[in-house]
Amino acid sequence: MNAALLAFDVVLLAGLLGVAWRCLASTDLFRAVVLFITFGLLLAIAWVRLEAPDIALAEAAIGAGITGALLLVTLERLKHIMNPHRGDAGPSPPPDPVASDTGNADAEARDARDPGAGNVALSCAPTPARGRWSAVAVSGGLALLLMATLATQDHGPGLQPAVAAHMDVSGVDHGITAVLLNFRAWDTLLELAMVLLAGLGAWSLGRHDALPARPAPGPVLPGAVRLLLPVAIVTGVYLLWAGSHAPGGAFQAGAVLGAAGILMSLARPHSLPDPDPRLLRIGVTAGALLFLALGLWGLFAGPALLTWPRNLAYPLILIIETGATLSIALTLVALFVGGRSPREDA
Amino acid sequence: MNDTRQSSSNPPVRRARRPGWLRALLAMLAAAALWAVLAGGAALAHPFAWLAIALTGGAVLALPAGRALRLNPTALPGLLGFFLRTSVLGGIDVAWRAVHPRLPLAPAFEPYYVRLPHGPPLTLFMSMLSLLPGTLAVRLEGRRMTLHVLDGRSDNAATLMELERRIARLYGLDSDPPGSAR
Amino acid sequence: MIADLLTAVLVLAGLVFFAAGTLGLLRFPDVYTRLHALTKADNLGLGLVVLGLMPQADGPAMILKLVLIWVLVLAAGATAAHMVAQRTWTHGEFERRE
Amino acid sequence: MNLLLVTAAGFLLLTILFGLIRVLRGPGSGDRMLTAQLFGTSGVGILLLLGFALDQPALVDVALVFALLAVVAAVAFVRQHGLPEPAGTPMHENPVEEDPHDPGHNPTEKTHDR
Repeated sequence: MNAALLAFDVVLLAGLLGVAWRCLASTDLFRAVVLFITFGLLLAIAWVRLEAPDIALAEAAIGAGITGALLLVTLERLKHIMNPHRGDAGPSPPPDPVASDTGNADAEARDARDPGAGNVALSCAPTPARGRWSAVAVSGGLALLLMATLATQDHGPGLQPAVAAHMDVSGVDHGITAVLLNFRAWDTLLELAMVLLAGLGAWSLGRHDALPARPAPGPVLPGAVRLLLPVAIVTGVYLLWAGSHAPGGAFQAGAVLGAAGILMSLARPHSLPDPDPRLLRIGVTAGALLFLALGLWGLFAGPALLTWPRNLAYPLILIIETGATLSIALTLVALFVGGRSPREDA
Repeated sequence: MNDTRQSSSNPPVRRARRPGWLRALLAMLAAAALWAVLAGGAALAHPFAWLAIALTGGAVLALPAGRALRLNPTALPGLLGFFLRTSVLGGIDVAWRAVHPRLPLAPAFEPYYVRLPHGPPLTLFMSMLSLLPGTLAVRLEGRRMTLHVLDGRSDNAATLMELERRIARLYGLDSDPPGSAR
Repeated sequence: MIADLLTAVLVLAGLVFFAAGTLGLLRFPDVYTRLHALTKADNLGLGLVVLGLMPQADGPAMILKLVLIWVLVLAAGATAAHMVAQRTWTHGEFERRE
Repeated sequence: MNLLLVTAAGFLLLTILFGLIRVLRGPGSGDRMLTAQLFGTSGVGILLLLGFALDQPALVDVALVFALLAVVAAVAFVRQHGLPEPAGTPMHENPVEEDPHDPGHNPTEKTHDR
């Protein structure tokens, strides 16, 4: 059993390194995107093996649902932007220095087992081949340092006993949610603020242009959306609910709901009206503002900033998580659509 | 190539659209069932269950309305059995062709004229036929569907007509007398 | 015991179809034929794996969840196969290079 | 039993790694996209097998999320290419040959693959 798991881990690690390397070294952007989607899949499995199902859930939703769509549409936009310059023949794409297309899984796996392969690709992907050996030396040194660090680190239990000792005051039954929304609520507030900043950053860059595309004809896609959308909504809320006692929570739920929104905007069953900008702003900021307001209320009425009275902890955490889910989902869809809606400027 | 050119004998039946409240109600019932599967029946009392159910109802209203079709539940087991049987056959068929040293493929494009009306029946048909042995829906233009088949020499249309007949029975669109074998 | 045997047989049968799907992916000559491998062999493989795991599930809710996962994968596979086929039909096999 | 399930998961992982050959070789973007879709199915299988082998029911939720969102990338792929169809698209004439495309159709199309 343990030997089988070890073999699984080794294969997984080799796959991760190999995919990461080919993804970075690929000069064909579409291939790089597909490799990145594959990387996300393998990464989710790696998080499972690291016994972090919460992160695996988030990676599954973001890797499978959002990054793929985001990168593919970005690729299309890049082409659309570069289209006018199509006439002047630009320089041919830089040669792929690390390796030509091996096209051979054995070679792929062999290369990937080389401990520095990922670092090699990272440090010299599009540069001329003459930097290769110094890069190999540097990454080999880094790998040695990393291994030395790992070997000398003591494997203590970390903060797990401390969290377990205080679970009864947290208001929830899942350690990670307790840490995220009670013991270290400050971190989560800053993360929400970061999501908000990302959304605002995209909006500040300009208005979103209509994608130069139209939905695929035929009845299959609308039918699939009809099936998937309700299931995605229930699953998203289920993950939010599960967060209080099992893997799940606001980020995972927000990512699933955001992916559902992206699917909606991609399939576009009928022309969706732009939402009211005022409502959209409220929705995007709801998570961070609600969190901050309740935290401030804790400062004046409760023990301290961003702490909850013990008997109110559960409902307060639920309220904050609901707001955060809404904000994360809306921000992800807004990032996908890119730019503020035309009605904002009107 | 099979002769699948048939006149579309029964034109699509235009039916009234289902009122919004009924669609939302049905979707909410389905959402409640799904919630019970995911979270357990006891969790239906949690406010988040109501939130999920309400959101689903709202989302279904945002989707365009389909035509109201009466389901005929007695046809469901037959369709499911047929589907499972043929999809197992389809998997075995593809697996056999993939491992065969000489790759026995004769890929071809074939036209097929669909008789099912647009809406859920056609969607179901097009999704299911991609899972049947040797057929893949490529494109639909009006009634004319382009199929890709793995083996142009075999009688693909017969399976499709059988599937079409069963789906038509599921939605109560059957014009054939019951029991008539095609 | 019988449940374990059933699980072993069904999961192994599922693996055969996954392997055949990958083999088809590598050996079949064009996109359309490879799409057949995607929609049929792998979905059947996953169906058998799901079926094999059912005896190990601890309750009807888990069994229904497994069935739901399989149905979702079937729907995703059929939809994706149709859309890739349609896009290849209308726009050619290769990425436009600009 | 669990040994068998873990081995099965490892086998599925190996099929993914072999399938990567198709992503690297292409030749068409459709090939790459369908391979990614295939990986999603195998990934769901791996997660389910691991979930039962390691007795972590939460992994079934991860598999559910994967299954649910597997189609999004493919939809984005079609949307990406959902540009107005180029002239000369074979629409109504039905070539029975293996290659449905007019050879002269959009001659700038070249694979970027090397």
